[in-house]
Amino acid sequence: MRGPAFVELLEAAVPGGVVGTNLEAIDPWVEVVPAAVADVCRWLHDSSETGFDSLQCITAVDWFESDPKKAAKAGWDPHLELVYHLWSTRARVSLVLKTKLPRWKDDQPGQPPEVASVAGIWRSADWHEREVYDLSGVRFVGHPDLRRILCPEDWEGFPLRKDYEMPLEYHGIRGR
Amino acid sequence: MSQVIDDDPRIIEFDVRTDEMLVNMGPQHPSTHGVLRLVLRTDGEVVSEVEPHIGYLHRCAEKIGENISARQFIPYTDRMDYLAGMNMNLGWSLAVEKLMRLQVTEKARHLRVLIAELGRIASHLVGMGAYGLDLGTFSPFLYAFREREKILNLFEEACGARLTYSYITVGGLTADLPPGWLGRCEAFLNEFEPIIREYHALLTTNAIFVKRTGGIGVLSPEMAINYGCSGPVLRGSGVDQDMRRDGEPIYTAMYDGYAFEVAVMKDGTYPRDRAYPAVPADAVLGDCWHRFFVRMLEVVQSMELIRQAIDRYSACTGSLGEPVKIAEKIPAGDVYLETECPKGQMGFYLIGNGTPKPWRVRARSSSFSNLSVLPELCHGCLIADVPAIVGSLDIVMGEIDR
Amino acid sequence: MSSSVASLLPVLAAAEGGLNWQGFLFLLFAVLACSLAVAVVVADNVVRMSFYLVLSLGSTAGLFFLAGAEFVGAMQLMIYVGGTLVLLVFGVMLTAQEPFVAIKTPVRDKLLAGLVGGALLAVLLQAAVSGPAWSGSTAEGGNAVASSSGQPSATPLGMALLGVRVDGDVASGEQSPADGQVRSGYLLPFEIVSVHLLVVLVGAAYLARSKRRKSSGGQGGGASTGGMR
Amino acid sequence: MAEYLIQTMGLPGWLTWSLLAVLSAVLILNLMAGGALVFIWAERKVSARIQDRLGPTRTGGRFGWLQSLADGIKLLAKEDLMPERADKMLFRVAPYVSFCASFAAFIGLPFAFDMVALRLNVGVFYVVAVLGLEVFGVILAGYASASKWSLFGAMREAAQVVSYEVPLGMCIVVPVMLAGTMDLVTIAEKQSGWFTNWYLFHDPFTFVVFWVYTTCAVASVNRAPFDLAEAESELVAGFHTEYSGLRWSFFYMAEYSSMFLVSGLAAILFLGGWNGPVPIASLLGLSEGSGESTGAFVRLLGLANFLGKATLGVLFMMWIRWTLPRLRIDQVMTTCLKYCTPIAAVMFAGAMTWLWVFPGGC
Amino acid sequence: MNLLFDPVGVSHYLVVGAILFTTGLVCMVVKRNALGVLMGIELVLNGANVNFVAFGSPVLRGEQASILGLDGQLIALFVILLAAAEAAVALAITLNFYNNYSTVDVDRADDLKG
Repeated sequence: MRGPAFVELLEAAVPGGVVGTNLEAIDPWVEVVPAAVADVCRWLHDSSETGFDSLQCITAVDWFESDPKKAAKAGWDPHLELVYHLWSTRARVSLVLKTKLPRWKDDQPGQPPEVASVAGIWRSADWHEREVYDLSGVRFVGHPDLRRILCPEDWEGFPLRKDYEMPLEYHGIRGR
Repeated sequence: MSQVIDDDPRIIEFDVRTDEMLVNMGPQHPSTHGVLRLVLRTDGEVVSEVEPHIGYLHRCAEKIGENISARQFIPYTDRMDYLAGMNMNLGWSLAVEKLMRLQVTEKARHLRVLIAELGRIASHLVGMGAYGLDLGTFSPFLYAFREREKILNLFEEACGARLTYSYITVGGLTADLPPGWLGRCEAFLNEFEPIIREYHALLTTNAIFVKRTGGIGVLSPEMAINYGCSGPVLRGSGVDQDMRRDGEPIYTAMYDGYAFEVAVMKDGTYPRDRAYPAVPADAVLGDCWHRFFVRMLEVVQSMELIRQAIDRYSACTGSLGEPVKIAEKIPAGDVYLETECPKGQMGFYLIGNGTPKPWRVRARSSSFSNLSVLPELCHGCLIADVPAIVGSLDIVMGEIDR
Repeated sequence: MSSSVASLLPVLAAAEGGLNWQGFLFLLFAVLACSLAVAVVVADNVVRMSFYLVLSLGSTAGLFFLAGAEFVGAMQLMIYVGGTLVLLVFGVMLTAQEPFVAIKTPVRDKLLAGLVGGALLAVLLQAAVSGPAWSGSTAEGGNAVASSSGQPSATPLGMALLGVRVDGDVASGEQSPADGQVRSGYLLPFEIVSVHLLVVLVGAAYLARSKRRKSSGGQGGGASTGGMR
Repeated sequence: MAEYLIQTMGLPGWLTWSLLAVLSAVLILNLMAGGALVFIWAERKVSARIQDRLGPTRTGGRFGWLQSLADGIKLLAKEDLMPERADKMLFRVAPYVSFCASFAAFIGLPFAFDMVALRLNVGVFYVVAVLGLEVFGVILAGYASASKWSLFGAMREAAQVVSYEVPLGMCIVVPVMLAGTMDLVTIAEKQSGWFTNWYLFHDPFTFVVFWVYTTCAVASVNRAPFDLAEAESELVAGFHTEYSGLRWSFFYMAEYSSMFLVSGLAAILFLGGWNGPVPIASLLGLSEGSGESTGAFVRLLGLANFLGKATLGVLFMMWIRWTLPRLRIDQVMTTCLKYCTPIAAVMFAGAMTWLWVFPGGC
Repeated sequence: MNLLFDPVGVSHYLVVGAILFTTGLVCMVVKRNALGVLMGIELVLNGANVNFVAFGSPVLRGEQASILGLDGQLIALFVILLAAAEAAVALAITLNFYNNYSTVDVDRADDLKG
């Protein structure tokens, strides 16, 4: 079930959802559009052929280069990438799902981009999405309780963004 | 009187209208294993809701990882699960090696197995001892630490550190074993083997222990998988999964040729049911007792693996190989690798971009997912069960908060 | 030296043979019992009230010991102080929320109650003091406990509860046990009290049950563990 | 002794009585404080040996026997903290209530023949009744601390102690019934002679009753595995969470004194009191009444016997504490109501029947 | 007679009993908290008990005590037992009241008022 056949199956299940694949990478991955994340995940979880019953990890990667010279050579536009690592306990195979989000919603800095939550599909997504929201600033729509998890609740900014700057002062504690 | 759980005989029916109370368990509390804070909503002794608050030990490990080279990140992995630093070193090293398509020598491979399994024993000993502490018995804790000290002595001889080893590293290990080490290791194993029976007498088969853990915090296999639980927590629920056998090739290749049975209940029995205590009648698959027992069996399993590794390692003639340079460039691309750490599956995700520094480092912590199931397990339990359940998950806050 | 102490305490100095230790203990316990009883009335906080009440009842138990009623004293400690008040404190805890811990009484009511109480007290004291000489031979009062410690005091009580009066012949001297109409045992009251206690336990457990919940029946319940005593 | 003082020294009666009262009080107080120090030291050493450790080794010589004194001095010097929202008066008073209850119970406990502060007709009843008052201090402490953990501990203690008094009382009634008196001195005297005269070996029922008594006694003084009121892994420190320094040490002393008290009670009720397993004194032809010095010797022997037995009981409790995990509150109540109480009741009936079938003993 | 200068006798006990009784009565009247009323009842019963014990005490009354014999102590015992029972029932009623009204203020228990 690995390889192109699986991608075809996925494309058939969620038409227009898959926008790119890389099957030659060390960890082959499938890229889906943000709007289809929930549908794809639901299918991956429920479908008996795949049965990815466990979500191991959600990672947000901030593709952003603050140095304009390097940014010109980077070969990508600034964006935010969500990486889902799925695992099937029955078939004992893993799957990497990626989706690209804008860095800020409507290009307004400070406004986290939005994507559908998968906490209803895998309960493990609950805390992982909270962590991604906390550290990288992605708003998961439909999450039951989207709060900061590691940082204090009144913390400002998203520390794992590449352009994040430590606050000068937090409740009287020097930051920098 | 928030909810009535009819079928649970432990819940005393309330005759008096009482008021709910919010109680803070932690971050300074004797049995929350560090700085975990649990907000309990209780009605008398009955807990209706538990909300974990984490982050008190957040040290920005992932952000730091983006600013140092891959090999420099090794000491930071030590400080995640500080009770099993060796296994964390191994997980990160393998992930970087996977990205660099590096293969360590045969001798380094067996030494890694040897060290990692010793680390597993050391971690499970803490888990076991601290669990006794959670249930109010102090002595097993010291018995466990007495044996752990011996392992730490061995580690100290091998790498000079007792807690944060940075021994296993990208491309191999920082040093070979000192002369005579293998003999001492074997001597330790021989000493340790009969002591396990003491642990079983003090805890596993102790009537009060069974009463306190049997049937408490039952985690169904479906729920365990859904919550992303792993390690003994997952296997305690009867899910047959062990990354050492089911993981990615680069990790399973390490255990190639080793004989071991995954410690999980199959058809109502554990692989070692004959030699070790039978499952008591009070215990239900997926409860605290099973999680604890799986850990105890894994200790035995690890001892066997260590014995095999000692044989293989001493049979190796080649060199240990050299670790990569501190500022070795890592290729572009992204890899994710999960290894079977004592607490569960520890995943490292790393993105390289051709410079020595990774573009992104992500640590998928097993305790993080294991802890997230806590509110589910503590539904309607008694206050005294909360430490029992938290202890059976065997969490380490350093790994959860990173 | 003795005279200086004695002059400070005229009550005790008056007793024959210098300071009477029993008198001293009586005074101590009596003052404690009364002042703490007053404290119960004065206190606003329910828990404090119950604390004062415990001490007051404990001091009364001390008075019982002094009067030679050791069994009653121990019983007072056990049941009253140990049992009833723990029950009471349970009640306080179960019902004590911030606004209810202290429910204030209007000063007017307090004054009125004080007046009425004072009048009653005056009448009672008058009756207590001006009554006939209650005591038979005051000379023996001095070393009371010492004299009574020879024979067990609990045995006659126990026998009486079983319907046998061992003190009958002591009381009526030459009266033969045959015309025991004067003194009968306490078997019937004892049984009545036993059954009463049982009924009360069941009743209390029943009353305290919450009736709003659909009951699955069978289980006894939490409050009855407190009432089980 | 009082007569002796009055007649030979010519002291006035009131002075004699006060002197004697103060003397007994001081003796008991010292026994409590000193006993607590010794037992705390013993607890540290015993637990250390059980756990493959050494325990205190430096303070006061090789065996660290001054350790608890050093701890006491540290506690004296500690800052005395009181939560802001605490009920200040009750918070201050609570430790003394516990301590006084423990102290008052000692008044009725005989240590050897005639070595009792106040010989009461209802000694056993009195001791148990007063010991039960200790719980009141704990409840007050839990309430007054204004801490939820303390309140939990107090409520647990109240429920537990009040419940365990029932089987405890039933167990105590059995030797009382055998002796036909509630006077502790008489009960102990009736068990003189060889150890087979002890009520423990009187009949099979009393043997069982002794173990039920042991269970209930451990529970009623809040020792592991029944130490739910202070369950450190659940309730931080239970009812004394907010206490520090001297006040805390009063709770501690009360705990160790009541341990000694219930052990002493067990020794008197079941283990022959001050009568040793072998009647050395009577084999030698000595008795309490024979002469000034031999009488004193016999009494001292009895004292040693009694203290030895009570200390063994305390050590037994320590052994249990460092071996077993803690029970849960519902299991504690189950143990009491479903096991101890019925067993005690049946054994009581059994002992009664035995007495009826074998009136003269077997 | 002079209470202060007599050795302790029945009258002394009667005085204590009177004071306890009166305070208990005042407590019952004054307290609006149902538990306070309960405590007042306990005090009243206790004051009565003091009298019973005093009249039946061989220590205080010498040979006169045999007129009452053990009756004083026995009645005191029954009073203690019944007080315990009474406390249990009263507490149950209070708890029941609290369950329904969320207060223990006796002035609020006026549902039967016409």
